Amino acid sequence: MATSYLDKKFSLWDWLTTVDHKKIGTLYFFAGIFYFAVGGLEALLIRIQLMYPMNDFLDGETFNQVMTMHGTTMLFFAATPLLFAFMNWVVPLQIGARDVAFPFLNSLGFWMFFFGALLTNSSFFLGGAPQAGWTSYAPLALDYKGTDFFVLGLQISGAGTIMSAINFLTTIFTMRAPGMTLLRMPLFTWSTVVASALIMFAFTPLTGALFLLMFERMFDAKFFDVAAGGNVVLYEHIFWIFGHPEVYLLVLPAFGIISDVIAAISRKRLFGYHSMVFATVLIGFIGFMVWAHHMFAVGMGPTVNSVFGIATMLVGVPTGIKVFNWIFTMIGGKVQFNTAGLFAVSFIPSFVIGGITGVMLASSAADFQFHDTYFVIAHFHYVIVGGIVQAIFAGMFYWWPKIFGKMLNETLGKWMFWLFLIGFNLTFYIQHYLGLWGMPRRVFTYLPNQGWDTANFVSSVGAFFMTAAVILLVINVIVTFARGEKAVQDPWYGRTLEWSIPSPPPEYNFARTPIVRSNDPWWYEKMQGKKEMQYAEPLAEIHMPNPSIIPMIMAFGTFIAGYGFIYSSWFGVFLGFGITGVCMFIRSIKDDHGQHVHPEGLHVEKGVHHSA
Amino acid sequence: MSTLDFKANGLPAHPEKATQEGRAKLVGFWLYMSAEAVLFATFFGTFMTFRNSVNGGPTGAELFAIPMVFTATAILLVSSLTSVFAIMAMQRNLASKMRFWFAVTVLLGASFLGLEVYEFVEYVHEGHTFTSSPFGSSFYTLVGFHGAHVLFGVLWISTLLLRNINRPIDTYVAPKYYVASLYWHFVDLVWVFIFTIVYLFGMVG
Amino acid sequence: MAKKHGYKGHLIAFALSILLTVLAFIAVGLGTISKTFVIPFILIIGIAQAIFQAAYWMHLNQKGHDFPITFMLSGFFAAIIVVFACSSLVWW
Amino acid sequence: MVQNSMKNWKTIGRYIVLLALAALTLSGCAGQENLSAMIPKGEGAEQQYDLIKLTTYVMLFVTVIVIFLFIYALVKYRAKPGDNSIPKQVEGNAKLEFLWTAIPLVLIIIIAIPTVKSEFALADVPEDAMKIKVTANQFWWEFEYPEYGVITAQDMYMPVGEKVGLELKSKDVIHSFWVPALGGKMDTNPDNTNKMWLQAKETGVYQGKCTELCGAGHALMDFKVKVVTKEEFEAWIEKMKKPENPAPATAKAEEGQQLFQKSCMGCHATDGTQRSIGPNMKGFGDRSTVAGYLELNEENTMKWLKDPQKVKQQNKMPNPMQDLGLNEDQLSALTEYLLGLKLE
Repeated sequence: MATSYLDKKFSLWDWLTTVDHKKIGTLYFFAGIFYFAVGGLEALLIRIQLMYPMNDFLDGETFNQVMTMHGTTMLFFAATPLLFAFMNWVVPLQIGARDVAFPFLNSLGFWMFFFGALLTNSSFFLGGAPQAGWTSYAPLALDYKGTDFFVLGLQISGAGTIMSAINFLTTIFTMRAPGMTLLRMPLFTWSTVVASALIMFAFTPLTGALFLLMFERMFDAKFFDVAAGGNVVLYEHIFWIFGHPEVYLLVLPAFGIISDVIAAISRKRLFGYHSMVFATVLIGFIGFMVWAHHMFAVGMGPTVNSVFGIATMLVGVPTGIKVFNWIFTMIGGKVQFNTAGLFAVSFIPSFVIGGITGVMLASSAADFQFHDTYFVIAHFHYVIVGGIVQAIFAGMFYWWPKIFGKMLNETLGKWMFWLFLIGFNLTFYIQHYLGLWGMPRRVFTYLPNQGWDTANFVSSVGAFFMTAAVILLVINVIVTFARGEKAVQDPWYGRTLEWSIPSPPPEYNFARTPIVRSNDPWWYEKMQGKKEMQYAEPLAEIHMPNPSIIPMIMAFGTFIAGYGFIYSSWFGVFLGFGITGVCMFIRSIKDDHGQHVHPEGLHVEKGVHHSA
Repeated sequence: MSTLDFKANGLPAHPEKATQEGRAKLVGFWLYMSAEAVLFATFFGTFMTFRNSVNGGPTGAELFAIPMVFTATAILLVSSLTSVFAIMAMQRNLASKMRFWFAVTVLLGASFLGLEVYEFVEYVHEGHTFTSSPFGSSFYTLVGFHGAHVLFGVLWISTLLLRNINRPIDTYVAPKYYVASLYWHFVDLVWVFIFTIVYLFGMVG
Repeated sequence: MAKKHGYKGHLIAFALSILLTVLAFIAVGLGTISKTFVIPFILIIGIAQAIFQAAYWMHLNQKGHDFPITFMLSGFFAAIIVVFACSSLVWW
Repeated sequence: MVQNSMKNWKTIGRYIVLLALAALTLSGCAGQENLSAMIPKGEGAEQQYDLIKLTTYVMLFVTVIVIFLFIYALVKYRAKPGDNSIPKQVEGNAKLEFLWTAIPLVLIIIIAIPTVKSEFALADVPEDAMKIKVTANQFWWEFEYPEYGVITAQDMYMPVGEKVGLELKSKDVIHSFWVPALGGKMDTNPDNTNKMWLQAKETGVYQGKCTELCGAGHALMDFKVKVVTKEEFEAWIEKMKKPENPAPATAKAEEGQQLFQKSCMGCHATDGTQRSIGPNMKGFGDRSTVAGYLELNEENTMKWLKDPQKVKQQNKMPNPMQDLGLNEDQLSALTEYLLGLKLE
């Protein structure tokens, strides 16, 4: 009987040094949920301030800080890590791998994200958070000290994100189980491929843009100094070359989760698998050529606007393919409405609303009215909250039993679902109208008698519903850990490989590497009347990576260096990079051959030279 | 298939790809390079935007001189060739030959850096500094960023050589050498674009 | 195939690299050729040299490099977009 | 799909009724006149509103199909309790998949053509149109009429029915100029001049907003567009051109004038033909607001003068009491003088 990866006694050291993809996924998850709560609190503050006209709950500067950090936190420190949590948890299991390709790098990626997020958020206590919006347009951003925290925090966490993306891609390319061809991979794995590619090619321009901002603020560069011949529109372009794919790299994994969950709850094969894969790749591809639709009002001229407008509309085509494929997966199936199912199903209309307003925004001439108003806020919150967040909740209820071996409470889950659904529609639907009624975005307050009072009040009430829903989720998690129902191996009668192994899985996931004979391999074996997968190898000892504290210390070094830059202390910079450099040096001169584990989990040999 | 598909003293023909870890390392490194290419592109783009925004300072045509740029280019090209020789030696399990060629590569890299430092000092004297104009800022960002890559490559290969000075080539270290040489080629490749876009374009005006 | 990986092959590749470089430098150094011709000329030479080096020195011409090639091309595509955006759209 | 049960049709019927009700309620919610993009009062806004309506209808069509199928799937194919049978596994349907690739393409063409047409029409600023140079500052607006040599702030005057060409630029950070009821918005960048046109169909006072985050005062960076008849406009120009202002009516205002000349002149011109660092004060007494959003009266003017940072955080004006050393009585005199700065 195999022991689970969670069976080891809890110790902090174990979690700090872990290179197990499941544990790193869990670290990502709880860090992500923490920042989700922080970002949610910031959202609540925003909505409280905007509940009444000329409210003085927050002043302009504080509001701008809270608003900036809400966007930054939600996108970089909540949504991204939460999706990374799922990728870490699920992707190796779905492709029949025992770990990711670079476990050390995986850990490093997490700790870089962790310290980057900490650095940016520490600005609240160190003289003010960034306040130029999550876009931090130059030249406005150059006026604020908080921008330094924004730049360095994102630089550090961004480096971690790029590492993780490379790691996932390499894992998927080199570690698939025999028979798991590219066109047999589950949709979530596919979306991980495309999202990782987007990270690689989109986060790098962000790194570049942040460097420009950093040099301008710290070393007096002249990129954005108009008097010296600089150009501020350059930053907008580079930022949105990153910024638009950023949205897709968040929404594609969400699509992946929904595809897997809908197929499972409908007990039916995903309708049009090939066109789904095609659509995923196509969305990623087109996503790179539409960035300027965020800049229709910048004054690029009618030709550029038209080209980018039409290119943007084209995104609607592959997205439409996906929506219809999901619906036709349900049609003819037996749809189970558990909590995961409810979230997955309600994802469809919410996302459709976000999608159609997206096409409306793509109409560049009309966008002169929509741009930078609450209409845009409503649009992207339908995509992000209605789409990504609901997908995250769906994925959470769906995969929780696999990862933690316990079922999340369904009653609490359903309460949460309804509260969230009502709250989110209440908050954001009305904002479409607010935008058309002339309310610009990022305003810390508004005058009475402009016809916006009721709508804003309604919107704020909705925010409280969502808050209640998230509190219920936290309660659910606590209750489940305390006395949750134990999960069986395959609670949803699943289709993909992760359901063919115990819940929670053993440290090495697969005692023997399975052979994949079809799409939905586990379903296929079940339909053949098999109780387990076919195996590609006999039971033998398994090679696993060694845990290491170095990644954490290495990331901590960059954290110190970050403060060094912010406070213009060369000592801090050298100290920080010194720590990182020493870690890199130790890592490169010390041979790490990993360890061998026996599938029974009885016997561990350290430092065995495994090959050659 | 190729003349190198033989086992040299028990080493596989492609020791860098003999293990799963080695293969993963190679794929991962290629991905890293493709991402890095986009980062360089950002700085190239920035430079292209500002290549004529000299803010009253010296222009590229006034600053750049063919002999210096050509020397730098030749050094990097030769160093790329020597690193190819090193990898060929590695694949034939000729450890000392490999070390020799890598050492030559490191020396060439270091002399390139020396030349670059000299060049920057010249420019600063002529009033072309990081803060003098958008042209200056973007020039030093791009070329300096490349220079930092060369420096990192020199340190990386040196560390590899020193760490494994007494160690025969095996499937554990082979991917490390191979990846380091790929990195070196990449740095050389970026330079091809730098001398074209920064220097030659700059001289044309 | 054999030739491509031998010392001789690499020397030829190197000679070609140097030749392309020298050509570009001469085109600029002469100073007599018009700007509209020189700029695309040296750009093409640069790209040719880059492809050449990637193929021979970085072994992209060998088998089993589908993923690297796919991603290098995607990266190149993204890079072109970034450069295009910065160098032309910015001043529109 | 064709064999819909009666029950499903009922559900869908109910949904359509609901939708109609929603549409009815919403048509009553078009927002406030002279501010809402849904009550267009200008040529540009009208074109844009037409586009908004067109895209909404097309998208509503898509939504209705999706929701129809969605509800059908939910109602018909929900698992009955205890039913553990395995449904038929379908791979896909090439025809259907082609259909929902092709139809959106057609819909996109339907939207794209008028979009491009309107896009070019909106960008086409006639050469001979009257020009207004709009300069955005943290957090106020300057309007210059180059043909007349007149400069004013916060209230933009323009004649009704005429196409007016705007040249937009910023002095500091990026702002965005937006008068929802008259036309779309356009950013004001520090490094290039953007062009757009406005053409009002009715006279009136329209609300303008800054729509690009520009600092803590961004929310309050409002302005007014006063659309008047051609005659009124020309009369206004004539008044603005007069170099002299009305003589102070009281001794207090007289004191205010002296204070103004001593402490404020460095930044604020009172001559409508001169540019100044801060807003031009010519005709201040006739404006609708102080600080761009507070109703113009003595109390609010005092409030501003006492602590500008409190009224509009991060604005660039020095504090008259702390930085310029004026006391409350002096501020009161200044207020009286400023409110007397009317056009005559």
